[in-house]
Amino acid sequence: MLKQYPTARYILHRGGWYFLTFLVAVTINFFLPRLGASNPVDIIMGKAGSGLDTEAAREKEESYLKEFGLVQVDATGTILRGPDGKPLKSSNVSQFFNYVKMCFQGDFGTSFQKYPKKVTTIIAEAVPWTLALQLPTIMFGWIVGNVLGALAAYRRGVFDRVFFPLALLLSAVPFFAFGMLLVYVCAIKNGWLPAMGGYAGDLVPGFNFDFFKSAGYHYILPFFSIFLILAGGQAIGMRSMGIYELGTDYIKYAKWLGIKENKILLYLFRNAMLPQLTGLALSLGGMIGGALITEMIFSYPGLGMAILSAIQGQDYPMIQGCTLLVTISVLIANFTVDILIGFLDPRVKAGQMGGN
Amino acid sequence: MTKLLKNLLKSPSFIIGMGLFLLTIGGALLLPFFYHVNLGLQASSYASPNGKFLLGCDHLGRDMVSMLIEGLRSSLYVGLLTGVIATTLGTALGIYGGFKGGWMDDFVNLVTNLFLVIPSFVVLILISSSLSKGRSLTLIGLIIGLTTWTWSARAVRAQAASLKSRDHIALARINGANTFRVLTLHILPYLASYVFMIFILQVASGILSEAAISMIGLGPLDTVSLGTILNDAKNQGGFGDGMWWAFMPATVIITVLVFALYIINTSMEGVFNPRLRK
Amino acid sequence: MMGMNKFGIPLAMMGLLFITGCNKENKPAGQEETKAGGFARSKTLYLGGSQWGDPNSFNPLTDWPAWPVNDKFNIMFETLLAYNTLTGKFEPLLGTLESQSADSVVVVLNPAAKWSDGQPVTSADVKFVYELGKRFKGAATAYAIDFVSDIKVSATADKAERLTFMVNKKGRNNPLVVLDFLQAIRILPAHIFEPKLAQLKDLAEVQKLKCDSNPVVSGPYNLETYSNEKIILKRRDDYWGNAALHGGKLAGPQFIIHPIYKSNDAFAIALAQNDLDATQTYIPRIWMKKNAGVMTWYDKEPYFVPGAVPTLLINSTRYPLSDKAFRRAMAFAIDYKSIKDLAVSGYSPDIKPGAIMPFGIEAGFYNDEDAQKYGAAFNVESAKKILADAGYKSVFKADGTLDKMIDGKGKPVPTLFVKSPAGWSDWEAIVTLAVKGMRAAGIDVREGFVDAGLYWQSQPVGDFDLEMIKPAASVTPSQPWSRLAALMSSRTWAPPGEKMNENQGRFNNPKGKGYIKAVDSLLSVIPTLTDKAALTQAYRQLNILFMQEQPALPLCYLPEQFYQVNTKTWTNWASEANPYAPPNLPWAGAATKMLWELKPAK
Amino acid sequence: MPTFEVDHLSLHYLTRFGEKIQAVSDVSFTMEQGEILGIAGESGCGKSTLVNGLMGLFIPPLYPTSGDVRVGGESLMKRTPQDIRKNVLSQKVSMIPQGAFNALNPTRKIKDIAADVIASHTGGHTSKKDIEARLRERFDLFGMDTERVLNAFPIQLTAGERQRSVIGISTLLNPQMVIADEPTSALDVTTQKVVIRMIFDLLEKGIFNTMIFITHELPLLRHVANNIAIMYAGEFVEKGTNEQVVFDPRHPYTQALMGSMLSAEPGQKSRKPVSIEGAPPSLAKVPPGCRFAARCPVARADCKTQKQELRMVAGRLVRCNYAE
Repeated sequence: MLKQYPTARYILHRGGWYFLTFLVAVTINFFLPRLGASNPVDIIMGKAGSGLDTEAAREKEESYLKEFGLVQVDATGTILRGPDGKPLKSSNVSQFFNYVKMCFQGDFGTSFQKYPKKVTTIIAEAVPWTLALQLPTIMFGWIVGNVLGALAAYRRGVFDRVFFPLALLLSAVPFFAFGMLLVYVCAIKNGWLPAMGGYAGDLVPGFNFDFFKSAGYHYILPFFSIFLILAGGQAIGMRSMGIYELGTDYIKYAKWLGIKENKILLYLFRNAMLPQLTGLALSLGGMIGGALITEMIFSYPGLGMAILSAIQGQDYPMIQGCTLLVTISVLIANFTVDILIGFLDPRVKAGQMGGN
Repeated sequence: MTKLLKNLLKSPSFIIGMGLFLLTIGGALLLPFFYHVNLGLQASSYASPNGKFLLGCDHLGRDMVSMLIEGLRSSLYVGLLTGVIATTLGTALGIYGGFKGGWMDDFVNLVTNLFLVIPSFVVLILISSSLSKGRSLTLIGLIIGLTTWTWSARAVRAQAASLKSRDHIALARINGANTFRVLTLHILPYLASYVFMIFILQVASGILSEAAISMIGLGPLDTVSLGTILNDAKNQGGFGDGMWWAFMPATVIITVLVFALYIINTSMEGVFNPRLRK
Repeated sequence: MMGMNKFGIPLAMMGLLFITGCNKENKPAGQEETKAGGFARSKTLYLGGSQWGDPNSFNPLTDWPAWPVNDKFNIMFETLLAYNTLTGKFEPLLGTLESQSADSVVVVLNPAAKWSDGQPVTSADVKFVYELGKRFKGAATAYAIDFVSDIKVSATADKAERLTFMVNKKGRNNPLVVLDFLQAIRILPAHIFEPKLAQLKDLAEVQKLKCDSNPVVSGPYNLETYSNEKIILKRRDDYWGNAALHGGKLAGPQFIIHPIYKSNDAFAIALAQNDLDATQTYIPRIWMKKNAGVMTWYDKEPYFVPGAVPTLLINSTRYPLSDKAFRRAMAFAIDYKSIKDLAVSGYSPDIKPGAIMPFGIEAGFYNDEDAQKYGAAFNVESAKKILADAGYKSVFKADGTLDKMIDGKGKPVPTLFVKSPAGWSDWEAIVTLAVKGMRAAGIDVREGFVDAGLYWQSQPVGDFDLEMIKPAASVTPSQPWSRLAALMSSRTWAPPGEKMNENQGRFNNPKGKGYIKAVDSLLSVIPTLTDKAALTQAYRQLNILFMQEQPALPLCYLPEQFYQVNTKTWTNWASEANPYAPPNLPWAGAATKMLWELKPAK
Repeated sequence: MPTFEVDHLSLHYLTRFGEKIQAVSDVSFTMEQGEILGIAGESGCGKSTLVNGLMGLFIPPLYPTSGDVRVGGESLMKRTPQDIRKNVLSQKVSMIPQGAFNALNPTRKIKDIAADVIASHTGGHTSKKDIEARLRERFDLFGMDTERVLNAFPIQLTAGERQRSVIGISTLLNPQMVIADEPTSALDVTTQKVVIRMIFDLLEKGIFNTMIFITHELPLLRHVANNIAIMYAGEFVEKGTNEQVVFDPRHPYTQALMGSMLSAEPGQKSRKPVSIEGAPPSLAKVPPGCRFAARCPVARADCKTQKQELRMVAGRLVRCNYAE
C-alpha cells in the first residue's frame, strides 16, 4: 500500500504509532485515578457539607453524583436506586465510553474544584499565558544555547574552558531554586522587579499600552529563570554533539579538501543540530509540566498554576484534561520533529522508508 | 578497564567531580556521628543562624543543619534508588529492544513513548491518592524510577543496535549462543561504561525530580528531603520574609551534588570517547 | 469578545515584551503609578484571602459563587442583621432586631433599604430566600425551612415591615440557629429571580446563570469587572445605607480589588509590599512585617482575637480510644504551651480545659472552678498515672523513646495515627507537637499526614483514629452551642462507614452501653433557654461532661479570621486601641462599617 | 627536481594529560613525477598521522616535531594554516580517504559538496552554473549516471558510487599529488577493481600523476606501486622497489609481514594467517633501541638499546643494524 508514495507512507507509519500511543495514554489517563480510593464528590462534600446537617448533606451529595455522571439515571434524569435506597453507581466501562465520546467532542468535563466551570474553558483561559511565557523562552533558549554550544565545540580554547563549566553549573541548578534566587535578589531584597503575577495588581487585561508594559515588566524574571538554565543545558548537549561531529570522517575529509572554515562550521552545526531537535521537541512537549513550578514560584497565571491548584484540590477532570493536553502536545511535538528530521536528514528518511 | 580507570584518575575534572560527590556522600553518612542531628522543635520559628544553630532554624524551629543532613540523605537515597531502577530497567529493555528489533523493539518503543507523554507527577498524584498511608520517600523514588527509565532505554537501545552487527557478536550468534548469553556476555560488557554514565545522569535527574515533586507539594510525608525544605521555605514564608538560610543552603547542596555528578559524567565521556579529548 | 481578549492579549504581549523589557525601570515593585484605565492606588482598597480559584459565577443561588457573593460577605448582597463578633451584639443592616424568644425572632425591615435598580427591599425578598427550600430541595438555603416554619409580616407604627421568624417547633426547634441565619443569609431581589425561575422553570437552570453583568444588589459595592487574577468592585454612590446608616457619608475606597493569589506566601509578600491592604490568610511571624506598615488587632501576642478552636477529634469507636481514661491521659500529656509558642507563632492565648472559650463573648458561660476540678492541663505525671491506673504499660527503649504499649490484658495496643492534611503548615506543626507530648507520656501515637482529598473523605465516615478539625469555626450568635454540638451531638449518630456531619468521632452512641443521655438533652435544650442563669448552668454542665468524657482534645485558640492590615495606603483601621468595629476584614458582619471610617494615608 | 620531498619528518600528539606521543619519527623520502609509492604497515603504525603531516594539516592535538615537507620545492611547514587550506589542499596535494560512506557529509548532496570544494578555492567568484557544468564534465568520465549521482545524498548511493564520487571530488582541482589512504577497504572485490581502474584512468588522463597509496593489503600494493615503504611504530623500517620489498624483504618485520599477508592471495585457499606475536611498543615512551626488538624472532642482546638507523642493504633502505 502506498508503495509509490514513500513520504506519505512514512508519515502514516510514524503517525500510526503515535496514534496508538495516544489511545493507550487516554485509557491509562482515565483508569488511573479510578484505581484510587478517592471519590471526587466526597472531597467536594467535605468542604460543601461542613455547615449542613446529615440529611441535607446526603441530598446535596446525590445531586453532585448525578452531575458528574457517577450514578445511573433514567431517561427523565431521576437517579436509579438499589433496594437499600442507595443510588446505583455507574460502571467504569460506561463512564469510560462516555469519557471518550466527550473527549472527541472536545469536552473534558466539568471541573470539580471550579465547578461549574468547564475544563476546556479553564484550559483555554490559561494556555495563552503559558504559551506566551514558555514558547519564546524555550525557542530563544534553544537557539542561543545551541549556537554557544557549537561555538564552544568548534573553537575550544579559553572560551570553552570558561563557558563549559559555567553552563554545566547552570544546568545543575534546579530551575525553580534558580527562580527563587532571582526573586530573592531582584524582587524581595532590592525591589528592582515585581516578585509575582503576570501584570500589575491595578490593571485588567486589555489591549492597551499600560497592560502590555506591565506584562512585559512582569515577564523578565520568569523569562530569565527558564532561559538561562535551558540555554545552559542545550549548550552542553550541543557542545558534546558538536565535538562528536567534529571527529567524524566527513569533517576530517572536508578539512583535507580545504573547504572553508565557516562552511565546515555550517556542516557541523546543521548535523549536530539534528539530535538537538529531539531535545527541542521534548522541551516543547514538556512545557506545560515545566510551567507548573515556574508559574508557582512567580504566581504567574497560566496552565501550570491551573494544574497545581487541580492537584492540590484533587480535581480529577481538570488533571485528566491537562494530562491529555500534555500527552497531545508531547506527541505532536515529537511527531513534528520526527517528520522534520525525516526531511532534514536523508539517513533517517532512507532508513525508515526501508531504503538502503 | 584498569587503563580507563587510570586515565580517569588522571583527569582533573573527574577528580573534582568525584571528590565533591564523595564529600556529599561522606557528609550524609558520617556527619551524624560528629553532629547531633536533632529534628525536634527546638527554637522559635526561623531563628537566625547563631552559635547553637549554625544555619538557623526552619519554620517549626528545627535546626537547619540537622534538616540539611537529613535532607541530603533523603536526596541521595532517592537519587540512588531511581538511578538503580531506571538504569536497570532501561538497560535491560533497551538492550533487548535494540538487539532483537522487530515487534519487540516497536513494543519497547511504544512503552517508552507512553512514559514520555504521561508526566511523572500525574502518576504520583494518582498513585498517592490511592494509598492511605500517604507518600513515602521510597514510593516517590519508585515512581520517579519507573517513569524515567525510558530515557535510558532509548539511549541504550541505540548503542545496542549499533553493536549488533559487530563481528564478534555476529560470530557468537552463529555459534548458537542464546540471546540472553549474547546480551549479558557480549553486549553488556561493551556498554558497561556507557551504562555507568547513564546511571550517573539518572541519579542526578532523580535528585532534581524529587526536589521538583516536593516543590509542588507532593513530597514525602515520612521524612525531610532537600525538596521539602525548599517547599517549606516557599510555603511557610521564610522565602518571602527574606530568610536566606531557609532556601539557600538547600539550593547550594542540590546544585553541588548535581554539578558533581555532571562533572563525573562529562569527564568519563571525555575519557571513554577520545574524540572529546583535547 | 471576552474569549478573544483572553486569548489574544498574552500572545500580543510577546511582541511587546522586548520593547518593554529593554525599557529599564528601576522602580520598586508594586509602586508603579496608576495609568489611565487602571485603578488609582490611593482610591482602591485591596482585600485578599477569600477567593482562591477562578471566579466562575456571581449567582447567589449557587453553592459556589465567587467573592463577595459567597460565605456571609455583605458588601454586594446584604444580610438582615450585622453581627459584631467582638461584643456579641446585633447591629442594624437591612433590618433591626426587635425582640427574640424561644418561639420567634422579630426583625423590622429598614424602609429606606433599596435595590440598585431603585426597587425597595421588602418582605417578599426575605421570604423568597428563606422559603426557597420549600419549592426547591436543591436550594443553597434549603436548610432554613427546618428551623424557620413561617415568616409573619405585619406593619409597624411608622409603616415599616415587621418580620416575625417563627421557630420550627416540629423541626429542629432551635432559635439560636435562626439568629445565625439572620446575620448570615443574604437577602436577594425576588423581583429579579422570580421571573427567571418562571421562565426557566427549574432552579438548577437558574443556578447556571453567571449573574456577572451589573447585578441588582442592595449593598454599598457592586461588581465592576473580574478576571482569573482579580475581582474588582466599584462603590455605589447611590447606596441607600449612606444616608440611612452612615450619616450621609460615602464609603472611603472607590474600588475594592480582591487579587486572587494561589498561595499563602503570595499574600504575605503582597501585604508586606503594600500591594494588599488587608488579608485574612495565615501569615506566620506577623511582627516581622511591622516595619512594612502591617498591623494586627493587638499590638503584641496573641495579635489576634481568638474565635476558633483547632481540636484533635477522637474516634471513640476504636480501641483503646473508646476508653475514657485513655482519652483523658492524652489530654494531660499534651504541652499546650509549646503548641502556642512554636506551632502558631504565638497567635493563641494560653488554653484552658473544656470546649468553651474562657474569654470574649463566651466568658460568661465558662467556669474556672469546674476547669480546675475536672479539666486536664499539661502534666506528664498525671497522664502516666491515669494510664497506669487503667492498666496500660508503656515500654520505652534504651534511648528513652517509646517502643510500644501493652494494655491490662497484656495485649499490645495498636499505634494510633493523627490524620491531618499534608501541607497545612500550622496544623502540621500543631500535630507534631501534640504527638511529641503524647509519646513522651508513653502513648503510642504517630503523625499521619495525608492528602487533603483523603482527609476530607475520611471525616464524615469516621475513618481515623484521631483527626485535626476546627469545629464550628465561625463566630456566630449560636456559639459556643454550635461548637459543643459539633463535638458531642449524637442526634444523627451513625455507625462508622456511614456519614455524619457532626461528632464524627462517634462519641456517645445512643444505642451503646453507657450512653450519656444528658449530653444530647442539654444540647437540645440550650438553644431554647432565654433565662441567663439557666443557660449558664446548662453550659456549665455540658462543659463538665466534655471535660470528664474528653471526646476531643482542644489544642489552642486561633482567630476566626486573621485580621492583618497594611496602613500605608489606608489608615484608621479598627484595633484594640480603636475598637469601633470587630476584628474582621471590612467585608462581613459589623466590620463592614470600617469602609466608611478608612482614611487615605498622607 | 623531485615533485615531493619529505625530510626527516617527525610528528607527535599532545594528550590532555600533557603526554607526548611520538606518532611519526624521522620519515624521509622523495618522489619524482609519475611515481606511485606504496606505504604499508599494521593499523596504528602511524600511516594516517603521516598523511596529515604530508599535507601540512596540523589539527590539534597533532603537532610537527621536526623536519620538512616540500611540494614542488616549496616547504609546507612555514606556511599559515589559511594558506595551506586555500593553496595547497585539493590543489597541490589531495587526499582520497578510506571508508567513503562516512567521508561524505550525510546531509549534503554530492554536487553541493563538490561545489563547496570549488568555491573554497576560487574565492567564490565562479557562478553556480559554471561549477555545475564543470562537475558534470568531470563526473562524466567516471562511467556513472552523472545526473543521479550528483543529485543524490550519500545514503542513496552504492558503496562503489560513493567511493568513486569521493575520488572525483578529491581530484576535482587536478592536484599534483594524491594520497590515497586505503581507498578500497570495505569494498567487495568487484568494486575494488572498478575503483582501482578509475584511479589509474585518472593517472593516465593526467589529472594527477604522483600518488602515495596506503594500504595494509600487500597483494594490492604489489600490483599498483612502483616503490614500497614499510612502516612500523612510526618509522619507515624498509623502503625499496616493489620487487625488493615484496619478494626479497630484508627487515625481520617486513619478512614477518610478508609471511603473514601474502599467504592470503586471491585464488589461494585461505589459511589462518601467521600472526606476529606481541604488540608494537607504546609511542608515549619510545624505546631507545630497535622498536621491533621485543617481537623480533632474530633479535640480539643489544638490539633493545642500540639506536637503529636506516642504511642501505642490498639496494634498499633498511632500519636494522643486523640485516644483510
